[in-house]
Parts: sequence; structure tokens; C-alpha cells
Amino acid sequence: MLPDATAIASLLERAGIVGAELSSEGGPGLVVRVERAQAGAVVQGLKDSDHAFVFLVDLFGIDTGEHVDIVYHLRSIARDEELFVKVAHEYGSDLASVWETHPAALMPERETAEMFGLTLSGHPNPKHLLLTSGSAPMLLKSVEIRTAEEVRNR
Amino acid sequence: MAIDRFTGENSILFIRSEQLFDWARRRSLWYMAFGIACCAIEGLMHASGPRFDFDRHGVFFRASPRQSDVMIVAGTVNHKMAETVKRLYDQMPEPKWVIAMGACASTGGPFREYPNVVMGVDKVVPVDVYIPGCPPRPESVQYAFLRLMDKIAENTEERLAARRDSDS
Amino acid sequence: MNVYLVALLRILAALGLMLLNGVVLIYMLRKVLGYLHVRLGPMELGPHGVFQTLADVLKLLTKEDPTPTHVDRALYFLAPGIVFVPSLMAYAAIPFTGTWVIADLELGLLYTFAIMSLLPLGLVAAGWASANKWSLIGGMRSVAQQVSYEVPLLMAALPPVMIAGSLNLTDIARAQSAVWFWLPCLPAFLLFIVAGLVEANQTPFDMSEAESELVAGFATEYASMKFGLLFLSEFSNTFIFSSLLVTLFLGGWQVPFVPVDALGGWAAVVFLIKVYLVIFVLMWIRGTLPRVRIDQLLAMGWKVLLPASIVWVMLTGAAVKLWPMVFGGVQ
Amino acid sequence: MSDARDTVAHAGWLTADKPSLPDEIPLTLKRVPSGVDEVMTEHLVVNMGPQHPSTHGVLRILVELDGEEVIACESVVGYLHRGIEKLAEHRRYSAVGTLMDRGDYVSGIHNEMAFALAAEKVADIGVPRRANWLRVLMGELNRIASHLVWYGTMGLDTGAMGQFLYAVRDREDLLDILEDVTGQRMMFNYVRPGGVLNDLTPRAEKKIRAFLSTFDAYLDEHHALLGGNEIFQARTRGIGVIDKETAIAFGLTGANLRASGVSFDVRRDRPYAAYDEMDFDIPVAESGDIYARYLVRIEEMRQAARICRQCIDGLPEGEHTAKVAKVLRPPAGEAYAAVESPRGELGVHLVSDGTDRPYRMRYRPPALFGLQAAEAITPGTFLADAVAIFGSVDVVLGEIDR
Repeated sequence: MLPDATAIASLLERAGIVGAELSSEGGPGLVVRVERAQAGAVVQGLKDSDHAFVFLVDLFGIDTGEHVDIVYHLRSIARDEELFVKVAHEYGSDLASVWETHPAALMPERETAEMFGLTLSGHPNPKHLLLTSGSAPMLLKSVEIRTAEEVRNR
Repeated sequence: MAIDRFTGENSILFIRSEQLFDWARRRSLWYMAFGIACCAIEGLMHASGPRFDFDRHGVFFRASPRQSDVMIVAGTVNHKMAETVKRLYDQMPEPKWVIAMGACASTGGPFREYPNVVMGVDKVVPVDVYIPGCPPRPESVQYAFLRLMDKIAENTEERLAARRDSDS
Repeated sequence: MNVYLVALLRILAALGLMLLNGVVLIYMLRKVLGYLHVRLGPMELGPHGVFQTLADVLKLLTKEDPTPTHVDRALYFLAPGIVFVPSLMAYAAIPFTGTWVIADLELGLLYTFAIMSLLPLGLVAAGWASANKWSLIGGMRSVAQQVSYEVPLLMAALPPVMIAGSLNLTDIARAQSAVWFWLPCLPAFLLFIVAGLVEANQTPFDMSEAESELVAGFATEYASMKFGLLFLSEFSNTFIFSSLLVTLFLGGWQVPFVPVDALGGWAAVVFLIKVYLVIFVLMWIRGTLPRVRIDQLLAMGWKVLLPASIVWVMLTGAAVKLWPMVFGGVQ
Repeated sequence: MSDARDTVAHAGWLTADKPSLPDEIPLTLKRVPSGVDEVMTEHLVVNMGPQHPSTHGVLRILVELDGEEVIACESVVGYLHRGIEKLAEHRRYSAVGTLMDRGDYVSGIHNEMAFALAAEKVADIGVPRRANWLRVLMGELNRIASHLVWYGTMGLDTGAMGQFLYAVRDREDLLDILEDVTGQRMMFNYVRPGGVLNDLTPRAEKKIRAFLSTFDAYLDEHHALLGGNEIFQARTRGIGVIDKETAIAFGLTGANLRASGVSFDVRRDRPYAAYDEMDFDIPVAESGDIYARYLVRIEEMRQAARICRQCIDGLPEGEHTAKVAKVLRPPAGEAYAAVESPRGELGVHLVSDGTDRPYRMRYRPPALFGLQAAEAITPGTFLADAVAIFGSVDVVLGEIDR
């Protein structure tokens, strides 16, 4: 369920995170947008706080056209709250692993990195997950699928 | 020469035995337990199940490619999988046949536009029977096996006929 | 008649019996499993699919026989033979009736066990030579389990021997004219079934070719008739184990309350019916039970079956000695 | 949460001093010193899959074995990657359902429902009450069908063949029903944004009632045959334990999470469709081993049958679908919708940019998280256990690879 925005804001402030934007308009829930360098600290801080966002529901990327948004979908089992943390990454930039905080991120991180052409740092096994090595980052909007013409002349 | 009727490639004995072996091959098609995707549920699991029971035709599954005659490609083949499919095909001993089950294995199906998907398994291994459908019902797979049996018989007859013609 | 000719005929009889038996058993397995699993099994080839196995064998004969690249060639070719020959030789001492036995050996039981203990050699050879990791694990497993269960199996076979006072299988069967040995030796009977299931590599102890773990175990890399030989010898082992069980515990060719002489040649039929009933039960088990884990299997062999069989042998020995003393030589 | 990290570090490929397993397996055996005694023992790196009887499709597991014991394991996925997320960006909203079906092919209704719910959230479409009830009914029938596959393959993984065929027998009846209502045996495309495709026919209703009248007795038989078997219990009790912390840390959901003692069920905690009107229990087990997962799934089947009975008895009158534009153009926005699929929380995160095609569709695969947990707890068990553990978390590769 939707957590209290002011509570989350004060919580982040206490953890020493500055510049976090909170919004719940037109989004899937309460979305916290933070700087790239702070992503790990935010996720760790949210987990250690008394809200206890211990459950990483999902980790994925969205290609917005200007940059890649990495979304951490967190859940607090104790309070039954859900939170989305969005972090903007430049194309081809570095995705810092949060697996030490959330081991569940191990495979989704690998997948996200290969699908959006990011490099993976701090990950114990930064290989491609789904595609063979050397494939294009498929989920970027700039990567085209086969045209009808190609399919017809298969 | 009269003796030719009993020795050599076109002797009665030889042709009869070839027809006999052909009969045995047709009637004992062991397929490889190798399901790739959705079609495996229909073509391998339900096919061996109580209602469809391919064992009636002597169609039975083996886990090892070395002991199987037919490979049912049941599902989408992508670039990562294609290598494995080819290797498994190579591991099967001759004579061997391939059934491309479903739209994905035949042409790439609903996923054909995705660059990682191989547009039909016939780009990797030669296919004998294609089954349309997504997924095909087990009955279709059964029919495919019956067609495959016909095809094997026809091939043998054609081969024998060609040999007779070239001889006379 | 020439003594060599007779010997040759007997060997041929054993070979024919084994092949025929294998073909029948494979058909039976498919039918029994089929009916257990609410389906029909082979139906199309001949009435109720009786020619199905014939087609399978012919097909296996005409398949290409590829030799994988990394195999140990000599051993790879020898292994099916090492498996096949002992299971063929073991037919020699099986008494189908009092007189119908290929070789009526004084030490028939010992001979059969000795021959059967050669089997794991072939299996591990097959596993090692195949250069396939699944085969290797399968071969190793088969050695581990057969070595652990050889002793309990022999121990479980001892009580009938002690009561009958002979190692000759015909004599042991004859000694059961009054009462079949499964009743006085019930624990040994059960131990023999369990240990025999392991030796014959049957579910729930089919460790060496556990399909869901090891693909096809030691036979993974074998194709065409080499695989056919491995397959046949597996069924023939089942047959040998079942006929040992029938001979040792279930009265051999005898029927209760019917004098042996009245049966004549039908005694062999009685024996075969008994054997096939035992095999049917084995197939029933095969179609129902899950498989145990290898360490559980070995632990059971060393910690439960072996002590239990030793204790039962001691008890039987005491009973055999004490019985004449107490009841004055009923034996 | 140091516990979870310890569990991960237990997996050999994660520890720093050990190189990760090679991508290509060498043909020769890897010779490593055993460390304990003078004898050099060989660790065997075996490659389970993609063609292996027990990998439920095309999962490939690299296993490093010391004898029979698993030292390390790593799962390699992607052999069924078909780009469902990418292709969804090029399909209209009404056509994405066909892709979703083929994702988790054992429980198509749930996949469609997740997408339909997300699309309805973005486009703000109301769903008639009858449609919601029909969704629940079909979803629960599909849940039984899916759990039956799991039950059968669990039997196969532990070496029992019969269970699988009995499960297929019951599944045939279910597929008949689903075919009657939806027109297909597997790829239904039944749940669409705004409602469902077809109404229930009287014939299908009769079939459902007939099925439900016998299913409980069959389920008891199934349970007695596999769960009551002592060999099966010896194989599963205390094996593959996923404790509460590990389960949460690895993002397990569904039956796997509930078997570890966490009572979370999307149907109850985030009610969708008509689940808030249904009366059902959520089975929870504490031990977290394979047997607990087995028991939870068996009980879930019983509860699913119970929900089906309520649905078929109390089906409200009305339309089976709302009036929805042929070409759906939802306003720009984002939505997350989750359903309780047989494998766990199946979520769809949908981003719309106002056109007739989704801008981005993220499919949360519950089995992927189950696979990670299985991979982490497998080291230290036996090879046969590894097969059972990977089977017990119910992996469906179509969903993991997408």
C-alpha cells in the first residue's frame, strides 16, 4: 500500500540523502527519484529504517529516450507498504550492484545491464543472463526489431 | 542370370530385408525427451499421457539423443539454443527425423520479429514434418507421426524403384 | 549323442531363452506400465501390439552405431559384452523343473552369485569408457550399490540353503515340497527382495540409470544394438533375480498339494508363471514408487540390511540345529 | 540481514578466492586438491541441461560435484529468451495478451490477467462484476492445472513415474473445460482489458461441476500416493530448506514464500478481480523444506477447488465485458498490477505514453526469483537433492527467460 510521503522524506533526510524527489502523481505508487551515486545508500537506508523495506519485488529499467531509469520496487512486509525508487542512468554508464543489500537483485541486475547496455560493477557474476555475449542491448528504443519485410523473406 | 535374383543389391532377399527394416523403423519411432517451450506440454507431456498415449504406435521417449530416432522441436529456438539443437541433432544416430512442432519451430511464430529468435528450426537442422498451430493439439502431433511413417515408407519405395530402374 | 553337441545345444537354448525372454519382458513392461498408468501401451502392431518389441529390436539392429570422439574405444566396445555375457551365463543353473536345467551344478547358487557379481564390472566399464559424466556417475553408483548389497543378498539366501542343506538350486527347490521357504524364512525373504531389487537395478533403487538425474546413466552414450544389449541384459537380470527368488523361497516349479510327478512338463510352465508373477510385482513397484537417494540406499544396506541378515542367519542356524534335538529329526 | 548474505556466500561461485565456473565446460575433468588429505580428488563439473529430463524445459545448471555432493552450482538461463517485453512495445494493447500467454505457458490465465489489470489501471477501465468472477473461476481452474504439472514433475524428479501420468489424466479434464470456455487448450487469450472474451456456456458449467465433484477425492489419492510415500518423505523432509530470511532476501513469492513461514498472498493482501468476495484459506508452512512446499501446493489446489465452487454457485448476472474501445489508447502514465500466479507474485509494470502500444512493459517473473533461491541453497546437498530442489520451487523457463 502507499506509504506516507512525509515519513519517507524525513527518513531519507535522516539517512543523509539529499535531493530526493518524491511524487505519487501518475505513477505506479510513491516514486522516489534519487541521484545515481546515492542509489545504493538509499536502498540500504530504506532497508535499515524502521519501515524495513526488506523485500525487493523487482528491479528493471525503462528507456525514457534521454536516459535509462532503473526502478527498484521495494516492499515492506512489516508495514505492508510499497515504494518505487527510480535512478536515472546515462546510456552505457555503470550500474552499481545492490546485491549485498538485496540478494534478489542478482539476476535482474544482470538482465537489466545487458538489456540496456549498461556495465555492471560490484556484481559477483557480471555475465550476460539471457542473451549471448555480443548481442545488442535489446530493450533500448534505438534497437529495432525485424521488419515485416525481413520476416516475410525469412 | 538367374543367380542375380538371389545375390546383389536388387535380389529378392535384399529388397525384402530392406522393406522389413523399413517397417521396423517406421513402427518404432523413439523421440527424444527434449521440450523447449510451451509445445512440450502438449506434444511431449500430454502426448504420453493417458488420453493420447503415443505408446500405442510404438512412439516412446528416450532421454538420451543416442537412443532416439525423432527429435520433436517443440518451441521457439533462439540463437543461444540453436547451437544445442544442432549438437543434439548431430548426436542422434542415423536414420533420424525431425518434427518441427508449432508455429515457433516452423517459422518463429509470434516471436519471429525478435532478432534473437531463429525464424524456424529448419535454418539449423533439416525438418521432415511441420505441424501448424500454436500450440498444436496432441492429435496434430499424432497425425504428424503417422505422416512421418508414410514418408519413411515412400522414401524407401522410391529408393528401391530408382535402383530397379537404373539396373534394368 | 555327442557330448559337445549337447553342450552347444544347451548354450543355444540359454541364448534363445534370454533373447526371447528379453523381448517378452520389454513388451510386458510397456503393457503393465501402460495399464498402471491408465493408458494402453503398444496397440497398433499386431494384436495388442505384440510385435512392437520385434520392431524395436530390428530397428536397433539397423541403426547407425556412432562412436563418440573421446571414448576409450576398446572398453567402449567391450562393455556391453561384459554386461551381456554374465547375464547369459547365469541362466545355466536355473532349474526350470527337476530335470530341465541347462547345467545342474552342485554349487549352483554360488555359481549364479559369482557370475552376477561380474555385472558391475561391465557397468563401470561402460560408464568409464563413454567419456560422459553422467555415464561415469552412473557407473560409479552401480558399483557402490552392488558392492554394498552383494553381502546382504548372499546372507538372505543362506537360510534356505541351511534348511535344505545344499547349494544345488534343484535340491533347494525340492526341499520345499512340504512348505515353501518364504514362510519359515520370512525376514530373509523380505531382505532378499530388497537386496535383489538393488542388484537387479530396479526402481526404487535404479540408481545407476536414474533418468531424472543421470539422463540414462551408464547407457547414455550407447546407441543401436550396443544399447540393445545393455537393455536386454537388464531385463534378463530381472528374470534371473526373480527365478532365484522363486527357487529359493517360492517352491520352484512345485504347486501346493499337487505331486511333482503329476505335473510332468507343466512344471516348467508353473515355474515361468511364478517368475512372471514376481516380475509383475517388480513392475508394479516400478510404476509406483519414487527413487531413494544413493546415500540413503547405501546407509540402509550397511546399517540395516547387513546386520539384520546376519542376525537372521544366526537364528536360522540355531533353529536348524535345535529342531532335530527338540522334535527328534523331523528334517 | 547478514544471514542471507551468508547463504549467498555459501554458493561457491560467489566467494572471492574461487574463480567463477568457466562459461564453456572443458572436456577434461577439473583436478583440484581436496585440501583435507593428501589424496588428489577430482571435482566433476557437469552440465545439466539444456537437454536433461529433469530441468523443466531448457534450464541449464552447471554443477560442481565432489562425488555425489554438490559443491557449487550456477544456473544458466536464456535458452528460451524470446523478447516478450520488447515485442510488447510493438503490439497493440489487445494483442499483448497473446505474448503474455506464452510467457508462463502453464498458467496463461494469470499472465493475461496481470496484463489486463495493469492496462485497466492505466486506462482507468471498470470491469463488470461477472467478468471479475469469471476471471477468478478460470484463474483457479488454471491454478489447479498448473499445480498438477508441478505435482507430476515433482514425482518425476524424485523418480516416480505414475504420479505424472495421473496428474496428466486430471489435467486433461481441466483443459477440456478451459478449451470449452476459451477456445484453446493452453494459449487462451481469454482475459482482455475490460473483461473476458466469452461467457460461460451451460456445457462448460456442467463440466466444471463434474470436475469439482470428483477432484477432492482424486486430490486425496494424489496426496496419498506421493506425499504419503515414505521414500518421498525421506527424500524431501528437511531437504532444501529455505528459511524465512533467505526467502525474503531472495524475493520469493507465492507458495515458496508461504512454505517458509511468511504469510503473504496477493489474493488476500492486494485483492484483485473478485478475490475480496471469496472465502478461502491461505496455507502456510513453517519448515521451508521441499515437503513444506509440496504440502502448501497440495492445499492450494484444495482451496482453489473451493473457490471454484463458490464462483460457480454464486456467479452474478451481467455483462462479461465492459465496453472498451477497439484500439485502446490509455493516457500517459505508469501502473503496477500483480496477480498471484501458481508460481508467485506475477507483476506487470506498464508504462504508457498515450499511443496505442505500451511504451514499456515489465514482466516480473516469480520463477526467476525462485531459481535464484534454489541456486543459493543447493550447494552442500546431493545431486539427487539438487534435482528435487530445482523442481520444488517450480521453475517454468518460459517465464524466467521471457
